[in-house]
Amino acid sequence: MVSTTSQGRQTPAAPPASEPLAIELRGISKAFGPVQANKDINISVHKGSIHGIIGENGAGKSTLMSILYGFYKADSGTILINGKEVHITDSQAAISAGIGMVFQHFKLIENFTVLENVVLGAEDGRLLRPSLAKARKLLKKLSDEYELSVDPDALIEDLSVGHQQRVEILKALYRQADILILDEPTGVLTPAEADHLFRILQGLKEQGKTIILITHKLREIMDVTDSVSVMRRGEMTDTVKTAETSPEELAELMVGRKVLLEVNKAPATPGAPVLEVENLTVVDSHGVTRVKGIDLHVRAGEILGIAGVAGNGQTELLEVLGGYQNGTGTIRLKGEELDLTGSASDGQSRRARGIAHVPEDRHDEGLILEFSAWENIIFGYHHDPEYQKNALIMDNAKIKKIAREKMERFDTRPLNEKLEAKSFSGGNQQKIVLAREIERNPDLLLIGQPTRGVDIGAIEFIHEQIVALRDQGKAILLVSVELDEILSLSDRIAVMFDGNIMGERLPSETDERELGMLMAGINTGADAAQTGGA
Amino acid sequence: MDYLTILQILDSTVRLATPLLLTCLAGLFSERAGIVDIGLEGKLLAAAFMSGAVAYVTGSIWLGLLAGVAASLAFSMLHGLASITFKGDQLISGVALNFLAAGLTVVIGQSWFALGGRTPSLSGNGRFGEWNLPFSDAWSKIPVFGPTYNELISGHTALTYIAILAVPVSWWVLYRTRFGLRLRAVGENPSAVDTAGVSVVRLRYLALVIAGVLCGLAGTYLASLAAGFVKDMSAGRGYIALAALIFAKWRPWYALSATLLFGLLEAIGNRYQSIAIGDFVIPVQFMQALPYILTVVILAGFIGKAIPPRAGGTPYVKER
Amino acid sequence: DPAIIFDLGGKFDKSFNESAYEGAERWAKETGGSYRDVELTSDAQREQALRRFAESGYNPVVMAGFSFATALETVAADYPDTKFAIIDMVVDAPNVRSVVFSEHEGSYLVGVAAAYAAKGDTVSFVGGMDIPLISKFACGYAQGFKSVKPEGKVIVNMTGTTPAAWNDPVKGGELTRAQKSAGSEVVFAAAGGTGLGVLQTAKDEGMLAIGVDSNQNYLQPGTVLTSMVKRVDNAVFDAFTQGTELESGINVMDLSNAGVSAAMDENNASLITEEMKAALADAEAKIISGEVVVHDYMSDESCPAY
Amino acid sequence: MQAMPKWADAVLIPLISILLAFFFSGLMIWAIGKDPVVAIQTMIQGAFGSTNGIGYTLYYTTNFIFTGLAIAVAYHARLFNIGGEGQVMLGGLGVALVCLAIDWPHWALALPAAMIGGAVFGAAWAFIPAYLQAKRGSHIVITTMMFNFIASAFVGYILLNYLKVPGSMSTESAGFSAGAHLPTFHEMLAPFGINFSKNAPANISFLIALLAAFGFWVLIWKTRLGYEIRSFGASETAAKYAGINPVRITIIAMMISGALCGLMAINNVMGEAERLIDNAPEGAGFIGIAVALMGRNHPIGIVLAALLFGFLYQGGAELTFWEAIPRELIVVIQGLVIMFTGALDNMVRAPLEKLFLALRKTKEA
Ligand SMILES: Nc1ncnc2c1ncn2[C@@H]1O[C@H](COP(=O)(O)OP(=O)(O)OP(=O)(O)O)[C@@H](O)[C@H]1O
Ligand SMILES: Nc1ncnc2c1ncn2[C@@H]1O[C@H](COP(=O)(O)OP(=O)(O)OP(=O)(O)O)[C@@H](O)[C@H]1O
Ligand SMILES: [Mg+2]
Ligand SMILES: [Mg+2]
Repeated sequence: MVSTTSQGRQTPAAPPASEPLAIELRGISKAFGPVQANKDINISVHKGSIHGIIGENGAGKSTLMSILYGFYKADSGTILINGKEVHITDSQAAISAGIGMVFQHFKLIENFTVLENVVLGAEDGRLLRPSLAKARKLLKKLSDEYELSVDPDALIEDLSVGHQQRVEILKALYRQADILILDEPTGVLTPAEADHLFRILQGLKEQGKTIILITHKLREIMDVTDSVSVMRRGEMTDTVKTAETSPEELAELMVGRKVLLEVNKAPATPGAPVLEVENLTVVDSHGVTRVKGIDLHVRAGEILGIAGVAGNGQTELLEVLGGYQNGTGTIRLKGEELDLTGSASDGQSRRARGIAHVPEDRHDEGLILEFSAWENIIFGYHHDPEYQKNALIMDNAKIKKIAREKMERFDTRPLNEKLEAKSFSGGNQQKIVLAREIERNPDLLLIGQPTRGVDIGAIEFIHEQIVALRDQGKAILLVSVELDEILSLSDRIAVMFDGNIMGERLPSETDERELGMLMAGINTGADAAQTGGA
Repeated sequence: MDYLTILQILDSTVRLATPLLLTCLAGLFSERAGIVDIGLEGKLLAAAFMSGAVAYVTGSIWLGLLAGVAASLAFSMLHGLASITFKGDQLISGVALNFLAAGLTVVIGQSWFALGGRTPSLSGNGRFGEWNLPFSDAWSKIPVFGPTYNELISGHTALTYIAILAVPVSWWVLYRTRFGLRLRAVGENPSAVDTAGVSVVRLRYLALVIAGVLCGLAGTYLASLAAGFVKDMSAGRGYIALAALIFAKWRPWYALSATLLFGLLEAIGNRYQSIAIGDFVIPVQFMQALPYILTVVILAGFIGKAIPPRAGGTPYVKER
Repeated sequence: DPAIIFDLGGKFDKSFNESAYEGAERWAKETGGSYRDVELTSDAQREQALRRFAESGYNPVVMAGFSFATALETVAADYPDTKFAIIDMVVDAPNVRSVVFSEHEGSYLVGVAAAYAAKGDTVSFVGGMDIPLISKFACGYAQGFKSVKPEGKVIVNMTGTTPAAWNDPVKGGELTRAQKSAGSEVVFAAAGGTGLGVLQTAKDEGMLAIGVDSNQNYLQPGTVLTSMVKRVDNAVFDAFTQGTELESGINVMDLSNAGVSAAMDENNASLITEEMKAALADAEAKIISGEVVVHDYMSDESCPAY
Repeated sequence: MQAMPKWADAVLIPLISILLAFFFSGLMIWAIGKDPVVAIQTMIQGAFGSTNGIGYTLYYTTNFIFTGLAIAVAYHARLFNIGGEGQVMLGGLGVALVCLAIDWPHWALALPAAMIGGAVFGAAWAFIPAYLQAKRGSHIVITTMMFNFIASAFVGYILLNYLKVPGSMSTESAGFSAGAHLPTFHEMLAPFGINFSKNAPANISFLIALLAAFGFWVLIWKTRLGYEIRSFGASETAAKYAGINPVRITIIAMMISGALCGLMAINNVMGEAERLIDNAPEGAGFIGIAVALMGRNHPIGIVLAALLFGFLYQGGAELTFWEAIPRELIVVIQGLVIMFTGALDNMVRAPLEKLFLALRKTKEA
């Protein structure tokens, strides 16, 4: 373990002496109303290098890069590209300066074709058809060159996220970007797709392009970057050469204290099955079959981890179990069958039967951001007689008291139940959701992406809580796209791909490589024949 | 029903559909750019008033047209100020525009002409003349084609032909030009347009300019047809155009059919005020409410789902 | 001073209210007196306006329109010293003068004129909002027309069933065109602002039109055959002139006292033939003498003529 | 962390917006050659200067409280109900039918029955757009707008063919019987020795409106249903997760909204006209939108905003009485108030926010 060092700041990723600076940001500051998103940030990136940026959620990474791309305007500071000061007033200026950016949330028009998305804003003349024809040719060339094949006439909404990302990269290349910024590009990719992406980035780098990569994954930083900057609470804490640092050091720079990257847990002592799922099929509102007749079970005192790339049916699985998506098949809780359609199939009745659910998306599902913390603490349980004053009126005073107690037990900061949920940081928001669900002492806990968007410090705490619940003999179904998390928390791992369970593994008997293959739909294991075609 | 009656009903349909079509296309441009526009009614009224007033004073409907377009544009820009620049609620802004138009036209009209908000009657060059297309007389003897050409195709005012021409032009602009691509994009996902280096604000204002011009034409058409302005003379046509727009699923050619359909319904309703089916007489009120009922039925998805532009109704806010 | 209250249509409606306004203006000009007026925006203001004027000492208070009846019934009793006049409606109170018009008689006359002006045997009517009063016009018109051409046809259309029907000249124009294509040669418009579109279209389409309420002959000289004038102005003028001594009771304005008439002036002189003139005079005399009784639609909500 | 203290958002911004609207109204009045100061004085004097004026102001206020609350309930569920106009019309029909059906012995019996009649009809009229929105995804703004037109045709038809007194000129129903007469402020206050104007239409419905405002507060912030409405309004996906049925909430919220609109009819139809008149709502459904917005969807704000619009209506009527200002000017002023308070409020908010931020910075420093 390397101790905290400031050497990086004095010798920022010493460049191969001849390479000039592609990007230099000096004293960038940006406030959104009362929130200071960037504070006096300096950063330099060498031409032809891959530069990583890491930091907790809300550290200001996306904001900084959006400023570089002209999406936001900095309150103060200067930007130098290739040594010359440029005034990036809007994205057009950034594009002319040779900058391209792939945003965390893609900026694509869903019902336009790939081609239309690529030429949008970079057309050659007033008429469309010549531009499209030219783009078609160029696109073909680009995709051959960089292994970026996509059907130019496909609608974006019909493409997988991986392909959508390719379109975003093609957009940048089509505009002849020399500097490419990617904001958390791998969150939605399989390990194989991610590897593919990194090969592309490597190729671009060899052509002399400069790449900035924002990510939460320390492994990616270690694997592909040349240098890395760490941000915390709007400030740049350090810039180091990748070769001279370690994941532990980076983690510490991010949160400002030492962090345990491993979970300490005793071996499981599973009991009787709590949840049994048989032949579960889910068809979504567009008529697409999302879950294709899967079987699984979770026993008391056990964590079943479901690994998989986002969008392979895990979300729908959780939704059906949580009661707000219809499905067909059989689900039994402690031997009793649950309704999968109709009026007895909703969040309320599931909760009444002892199923708690920490949803994947806390902003859109788990919380009402405009509600205060105490109102969120009863969300979904607001029919509980404990919270009522009489048949009509809720007992708000009592709810506030209970909320405060729960928040205290979960070390939520600031400890103010009257604050709106949106004023809490990501980690603390997640703690509010967990406090609500875990404190109910459920028989089965469904938990999706427990630490998505949560920084390393809070991850530690959340993991401890999950393990503690398991040790009380509860059944836990964990869905996560983070392989590290799956591997370190689960007692058993099932991998989902394209609505099927590709296989089940014990954490002790598998590794990231094998899971990654399963996540990509490739089963080489012993159970290949039996589940692969299900 | 003989052929001539049918022709006359169709002819009436064209006249009634013209202002609807122009207004509907105005709404199309604005909503395709993501600006919901329930202020169409107000713009229509404002344009009808200004064109009527100026056409009377100058004796030229073409000058009236300019003034009508200017009035409608001014309202459009106010809508833009509220909903683009200040990111206000587009629906509220539209409601306010309708109030303003209903009040201002009468207040100003009264202080100009002292006729209770009415303008004096227009005559001569103060109105659009009917255009008789070549050979309409010579061919009128040819069976079927002759009367059709003479009655239905020929003999409308310039604005009718402009309105019909506006349909392919709108289609071409939307689907064949760079501007159209960007306009459609900004109604779907403005931040994609922004990050592609194109100004969302500029595009949306341009869309409102087009909408303003088209509404101006529609209002002028009304003033010319009725030979002057009468208070509240838009009589809900802005709302019907909005309904037609949904009906048309925000597409130019469909807009033509939708407005023609509404025009036809009205034309039939005018001619056959109460239709008897056996002993049952369909009440007039039903005939009058039919376009609205139809819209609801269509909205209910019985005839196909209408998916509005995705970013419609929401201001583009980058920084909370 | 006297005061007058206009109905929701507003005093410049080119028709009923405007005629009342002209009467008041004429009185002011001729006597040099002054008066107060107000246009309503809401039904709830009727009583308010009445009381406002009564309390402030205006006398008499004239109101233009049948909708005031209910309000007046309560108010009149509260201000026994104030005189009220209501037009188009009967309110039975000692201090109220109720002025009613025999619109059916005037309409009968213009129906006769239409019959003589039309070469064929079809004429038409465009009403505003579909209310009994407007049907009264239509029915009288049809009777007059059929008295000349018993086999003829009168097409009757109403613009709508909501107050918006008074202000839709475009629709008025379309109705006129539709009537023309059904053979109509003369159209009688009793439709407020909508009627302006009727008169205009009649001119555009080479038809003749008949105006209503005030003399509208000047609006489209040469194509407005005549106007069914309802001397609301006289009613107001009389009431104002009688002042505080206003005679109460029912005052029927009909042909006999020139309360209704078919307007003749230089604007329509060229359209009126001698034969027509004679027929009109004859019909007028017969109605006044009681030889011809024109059916009043409002008496039983039905019309024998169609 | 908020950029601005709550009071600034709730009070300061609407206040400045109203002042701006009044400023432009003044310009308008000046432009047509009248004195804006006299005009304002006339308006204030006319609206609050006598018990008669107050009575009229409160009568209009009552209407706007009902429609404002109605729009706000729907708005808490993120439903934009611009069909208030039609729902009021139907409410009027409901109230009229109840009042005409029986020769009521006493208003205390007639009122609850009429309230049920109005509410049920208003709610029923709101139900169809709500159902279509919830089940078939049709845009509620357009459907409710269409339903305004349809209501007008429908009520017109019923009125003309079934309710109109034969032989009467006006399209209106027969007058209600004396037993359905609601106590006016004059009658209510006389026992306390207060001589309130006998003729002003303000009546007991005003108290019902205040009760409704209180009920609104309880419903939205104290009950489970209110909690679910607000949850659904804030985030539909979250509501689904919590087991809140979106169809149910959409329909219930809209029906409450429609019922509140329908309730307005006890004021204008039963309390004032005592008969059903064509076009009874007179735009109150639209004013309700502005009232709800200005009142920030909170009952206290709504009551205050309703009072403002009541003042505009009554003060505006006085203007036309005494200043010979065209009555449409009031429509312009309303338009300006809606524009400034509803659509242009960011114009006021943005600089204020900057100001408060700067103030805080200097305080911190
Ligand atoms: N458009 C905006 N308006 C207001 N505040 C914003 C906006 N975008 C970001 N912020 C705030 O600025 C801060 C920095 O956000 P930013 O998105 O840059 O963080 P980040 O480091 O990219 O986080 P993440 O890892 O979650 O993507 C946060 O507190 C965020 O809430
Ligand atoms: N968008 C926002 N609006 C208002 N306040 C915010 C916003 N984003 C952040 N804050 C405030 O800033 C504080 C710091 O936020 P930040 O996300 O940096 O916390 P953190 O240290 O990362 O916490 P955690 O470790 O729990 O994620 C939050 O506690 C919150 O009060
Ligand atoms: Mg954080
Ligand atoms: Mg980010």
